[in-house]
Amino acid sequence: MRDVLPGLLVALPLLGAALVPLLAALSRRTTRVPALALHAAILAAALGLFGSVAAAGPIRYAVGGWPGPWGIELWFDGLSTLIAVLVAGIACFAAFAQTFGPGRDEAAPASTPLREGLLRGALLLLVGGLLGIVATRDVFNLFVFLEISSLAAYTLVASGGGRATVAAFRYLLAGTAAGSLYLFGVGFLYALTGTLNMDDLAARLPSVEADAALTVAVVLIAVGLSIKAALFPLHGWLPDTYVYSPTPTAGFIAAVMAKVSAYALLRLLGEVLAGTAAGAVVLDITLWLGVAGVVAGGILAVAQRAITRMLAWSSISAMGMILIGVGMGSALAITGALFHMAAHALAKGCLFFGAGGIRASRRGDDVEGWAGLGARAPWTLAALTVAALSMIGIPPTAGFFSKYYLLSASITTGGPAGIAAFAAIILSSLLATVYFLRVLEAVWFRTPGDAPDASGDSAGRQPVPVLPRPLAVPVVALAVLVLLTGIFARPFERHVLPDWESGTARITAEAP
Amino acid sequence: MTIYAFAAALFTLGIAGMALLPNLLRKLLAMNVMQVAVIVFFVSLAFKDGATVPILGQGGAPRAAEFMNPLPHTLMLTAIVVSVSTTGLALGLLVRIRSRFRTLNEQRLLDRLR
Amino acid sequence: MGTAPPGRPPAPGTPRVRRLLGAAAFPALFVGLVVGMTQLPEFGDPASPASTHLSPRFIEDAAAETGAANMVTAVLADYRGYDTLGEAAVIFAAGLGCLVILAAAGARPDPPGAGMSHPFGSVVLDAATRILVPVVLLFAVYVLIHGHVSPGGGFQGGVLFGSGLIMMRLVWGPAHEGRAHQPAVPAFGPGLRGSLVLACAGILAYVGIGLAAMAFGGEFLNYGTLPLGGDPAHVRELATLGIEAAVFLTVAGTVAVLFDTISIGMRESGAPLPPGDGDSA
Amino acid sequence: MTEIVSLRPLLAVGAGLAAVLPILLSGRRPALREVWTFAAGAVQLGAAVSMLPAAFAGAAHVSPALPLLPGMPLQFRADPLGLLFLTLSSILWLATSSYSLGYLRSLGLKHQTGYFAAFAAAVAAAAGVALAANLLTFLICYEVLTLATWPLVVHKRTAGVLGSGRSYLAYTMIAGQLLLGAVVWAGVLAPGAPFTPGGFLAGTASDGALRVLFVLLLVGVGAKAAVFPLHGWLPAAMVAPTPVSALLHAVAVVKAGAFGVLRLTGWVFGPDLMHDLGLALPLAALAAGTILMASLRALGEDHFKRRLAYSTVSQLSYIVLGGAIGTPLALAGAAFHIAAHGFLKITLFFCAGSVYAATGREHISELGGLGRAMPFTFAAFGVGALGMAGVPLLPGFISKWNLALGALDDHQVWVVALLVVSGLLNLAYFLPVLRVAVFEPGDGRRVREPSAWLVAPPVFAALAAVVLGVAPDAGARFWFLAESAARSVAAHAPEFLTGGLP
Amino acid sequence: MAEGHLISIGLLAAMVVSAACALAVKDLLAAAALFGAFSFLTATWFALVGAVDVAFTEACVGGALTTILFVSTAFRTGRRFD
Repeated sequence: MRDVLPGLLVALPLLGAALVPLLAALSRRTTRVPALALHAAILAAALGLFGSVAAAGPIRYAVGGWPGPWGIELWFDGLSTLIAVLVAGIACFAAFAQTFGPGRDEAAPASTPLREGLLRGALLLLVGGLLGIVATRDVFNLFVFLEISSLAAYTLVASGGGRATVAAFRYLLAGTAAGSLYLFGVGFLYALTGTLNMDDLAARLPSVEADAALTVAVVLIAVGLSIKAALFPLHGWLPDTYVYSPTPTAGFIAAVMAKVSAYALLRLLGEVLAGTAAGAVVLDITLWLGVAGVVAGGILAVAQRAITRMLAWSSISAMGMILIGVGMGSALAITGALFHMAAHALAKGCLFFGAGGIRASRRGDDVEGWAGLGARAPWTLAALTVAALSMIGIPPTAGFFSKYYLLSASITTGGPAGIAAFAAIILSSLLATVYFLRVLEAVWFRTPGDAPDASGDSAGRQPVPVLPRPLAVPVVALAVLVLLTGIFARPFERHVLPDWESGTARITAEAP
Repeated sequence: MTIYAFAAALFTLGIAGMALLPNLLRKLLAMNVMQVAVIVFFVSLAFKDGATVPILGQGGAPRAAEFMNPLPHTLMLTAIVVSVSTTGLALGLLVRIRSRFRTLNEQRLLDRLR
Repeated sequence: MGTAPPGRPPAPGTPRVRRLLGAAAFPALFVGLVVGMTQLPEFGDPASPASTHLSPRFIEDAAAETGAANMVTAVLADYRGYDTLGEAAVIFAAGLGCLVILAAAGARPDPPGAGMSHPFGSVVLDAATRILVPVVLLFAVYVLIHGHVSPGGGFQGGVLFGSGLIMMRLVWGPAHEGRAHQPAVPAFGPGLRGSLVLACAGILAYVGIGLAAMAFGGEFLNYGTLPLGGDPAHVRELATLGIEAAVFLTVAGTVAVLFDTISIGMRESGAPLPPGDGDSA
Repeated sequence: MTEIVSLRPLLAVGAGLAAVLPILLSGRRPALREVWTFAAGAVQLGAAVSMLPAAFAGAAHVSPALPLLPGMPLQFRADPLGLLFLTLSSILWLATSSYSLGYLRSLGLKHQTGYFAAFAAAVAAAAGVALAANLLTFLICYEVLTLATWPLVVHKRTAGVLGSGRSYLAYTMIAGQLLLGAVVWAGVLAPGAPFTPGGFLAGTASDGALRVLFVLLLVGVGAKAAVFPLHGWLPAAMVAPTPVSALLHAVAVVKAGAFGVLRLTGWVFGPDLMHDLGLALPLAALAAGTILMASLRALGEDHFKRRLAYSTVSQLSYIVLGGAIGTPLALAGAAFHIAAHGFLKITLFFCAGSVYAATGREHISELGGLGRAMPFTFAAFGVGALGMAGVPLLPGFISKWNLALGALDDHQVWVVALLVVSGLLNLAYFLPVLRVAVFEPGDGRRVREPSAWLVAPPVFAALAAVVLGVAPDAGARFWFLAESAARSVAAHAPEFLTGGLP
Repeated sequence: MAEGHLISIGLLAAMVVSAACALAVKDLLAAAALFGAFSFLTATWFALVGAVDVAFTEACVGGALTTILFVSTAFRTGRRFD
């Protein structure tokens, strides 16, 4: 299986992205079964790879049979397979929500089987793009898949109609600028080394003596990827995009989209470019920007009244947290960053599915509208509560453990940067306490006042469920995962860390 | 070097236009200019003095010095496709935005969204 | 949707702030880029890393290894065939996106006479087009097939083919089979649905060739393992033609989709909003 | 100390936790719901009692370690101090549960299912705090405790009550985050160190860094212990139903905080390191200040429960004081005060709750005539009040006596004076309650003792307090546990500190 | 190759000027036309430096397809920039 799974993992989503729209165009019947089957198959491939890498070590895979640096290589270690599992897993939930969920009544009443097929195709394309980024070992190939995922994401965002189209357009401008900056940086690297393969780059860069050119390259690449990763202050596209997207899309992109870019940043800055002087400086800057992002995101989240917007700002804070980990660069910090990616992806996916669904069931998007929901839908709201507690970092949820790792790393890092990171992480928890407990208080301890309530306004109508079942299933499942990830933190860390430790060892060995 | 600087100039022109122009369609034109700048940069990296187009003619075994570097050309074919794809999708979005909000002026659009 | 998501619209940067930002940032960007560029190898330097590290193999061994005289085609379709699959996916994504945003969103085709339906119609143009279009389409196929030995290939051929289709639409306009909730179906060439099918088929063919290579024991897209007979370079040449054709289909289909959706998929902008716009005023 | 790996610590912690879901699910059948509560309480008490013999023999039950973080497992250990706290909380949980039944029913309060579920979770968390074998486990239980008590505090759910709940959370969550930071820091300094009698941080970092760490840890646990100036939430939290206040004060939150301070001084830093860093005296002074300040505030407070709240602030600082002094007898006195204060304070709160349930009166000035109408309740109240003041033959005396002796070992004579003054202040603010109730005339309305559910628990708690005062080493042997805990810390303390231990 | 470079630089300068003009004009059709010119200049430069495939593609895409799409959009959204 080891020699088949890598190919399947990147091929299946693209296959599906064409197959599902084709079926929709030809048969005019619903395409839900093939789409879900494909997502399940992709997840199975990702899990298989994860297990295989855990059991027998990393996998290098030469696409087309051409070994690197001439051909394009894929590289699967604990890090990439973990992110792949995360992407594929949350994609399954998103597909579930998209298939059965409120995508239809939310976006366009005139939804046809063809349109649904197209949207399913776009989701598969998005998954394919993200998995491509995760898998690739080639900096140009990374750009191509970055653009695939971006275009698919613009499509999915814009399918919300109205304001969502504007948000998608702004996202498109930011994303394209990001892509071009990145590509320009890759051009510099290519001019300096003549190669595009990450391993080859890492080997050849230390002997490059053009410091200014290398700095420009590193900065261009870092800025480009930081825009996609919504690193403060390059986060401008994020809030509207998350808020106006249709719920299944919002849940998916809020969970994994920016994180995959952060992963790419980690790969490039932490592994490939870390041997350069500019790389080290940029990593430092990343750390400080991460600190700023954590604080600014948290404060702005407190200032929001709309829940989805609050969640979006909280994402900016969380991305800052991840980049703090990337910036610190120690094995412990990377573990924390990764763990935070996983914890935040699960929790934020859960929250966006939930908040979007509740918004769509006409209860509004502000805290007032959520008053007393706990009594009406205890299970779903309990799940959302678990996710919120994970965002705050209450044990034993996953968010607690990621914060623990990051705090440990910031203490071992020491110095002003370490102290700033430490303080920022603590502060972000406190801010998260403020903005999430406000919601939880309304949910559990307050009774609905004049909040718009669809089920109460006319006696004859069927009561509208707080959260439609197709969204409740992902919400509850993700909350369970948040808890399990927390409790089984240690095996997870043992699993992912070893090959990263060798990676960082190489970095420190090569550092001047 | 001078050649590269033109790529830098085009890139700056494009990205500045994206940020500063008030009309979304013009932003899109600027975006295209920016993308072309990157392509110009890459293609200039492929150029070798005294070499010819990277297509094998008649004759003996090819030597590396005789032909332009084909790799950047290949990459830029892909980049051009990316560029046109993005533009196409963006134009689709613009048509939609225009029909919904009656303007493509950024400031007016934001006013209408408020 | 009954309840618009509350919350503020995107925070606008005031023009003045932006101008100031621009005044400082963009010259800095330009200067930074140029300073970095001074350290790059000279333009045209045959000893630069880019010219000496990887490219010699692509130049010297491509013909023997892949059977393509055009090295760009060799790299594009074979050494970096995975990139090209991504490239096809990108343009496919654009087509998918425009369909989602414009055509399949419940919008109805323009009523006859509105928009760009018959903007250029005239007898001379009609006659010229009748001659020109077949030539363009044939040339597109030539570009596809000849990509091995001359400039061109699936992508360029696809764009030309798509341009031919666009030319027909420009001159003769689309015909409307105005079923409700049905995208416009032009009278000539594949309709919107047909174009979509073309594009999907292209991607499917590409991935299919890659997966077939896996079925015969190779890596994804390793054409050398395909049982097409002959020496490996020849097999690779044939498979390369296959994937060029796949790209051709994708691009031709998508170009038609893009044009159709952007130019005729929507009502004139002055018309009432299409139903189902997912937002309240 | 020999360690016995067993599941009993897990059983003690898990009993309450396991009861949460069944309680929530049997919301429509109150009888079944209460069966769950009592079953969990019995299981917890049984587990606690079953671990006592080992502790008497100088051994400790230890749960298997669940690896959570590098070198930091989730682990529970029933050492003497933890067992003391656990046994106390098990007994008082059962008492409070039966009292809650009567209280909630006589007042007809809503949301009873959520109440009992949160109650079970809070007690489980308190048990976890008691048995935590290392800082990480302690922190986890501590945070769960915070959240589990939130629904209890805001049980009435009016806007004002929710505001008080926010104030409660503000204090405890901020403290919790600082504690998290401090725990992480300690984890970096001494990876994976469990609570060690005599401390484990000596020599791991510079003095300045250790002082900062101490302050962080102290703020983290001190907020729950309501150490001045972090006590602001405690009077505000009096909006909770009375059994909740009783639980908060006698067992769960405040007591867990005081327990945490003791763990911090004895098992994380250790008395000798505290002395070396010059931290002992400032902490003792802080505790002394808290004792006096809270006593004075209690004097001026007419609201019955709030006066009890200030009394708690004052009394728990005895525990902090003992931890700060750090001599064996002082530590033993402080540890014993956990139990002593638990029985006494729960008696007082039960009495206040019974008065409220029977008459709806909340202020001391309204208590006229009730002494005769509710003789059992006020008899129990008298026992509690005198015990708090440190009258001999009641448990408060034992803890204060040993505190004083311990302070003298360290030549801190002022502590004795402080204890005397605060004892007098105790009398000054408790005896007026009795005076009003017994000697002032009532308003003429007829008042009777409430139901037996509300009378039996305070009487039981008062009797238990008397037993504890007369024979501190009987039954669960609280004195023995306190003393052996102190002895284990002292065994690692320098020579000059170990004198005076019998 | 000096004169080759000179031609190259001249073309590049023309590209920059045409791009700037395309971004500066207020009429959409004019902008699209100028953009088309920019694309053809670019394609010519590509051909000059030996990138025939890129030149071909740029001519197809930038000069034809993108310009057509821009013009189509102009018909739907109005000629004048607002």
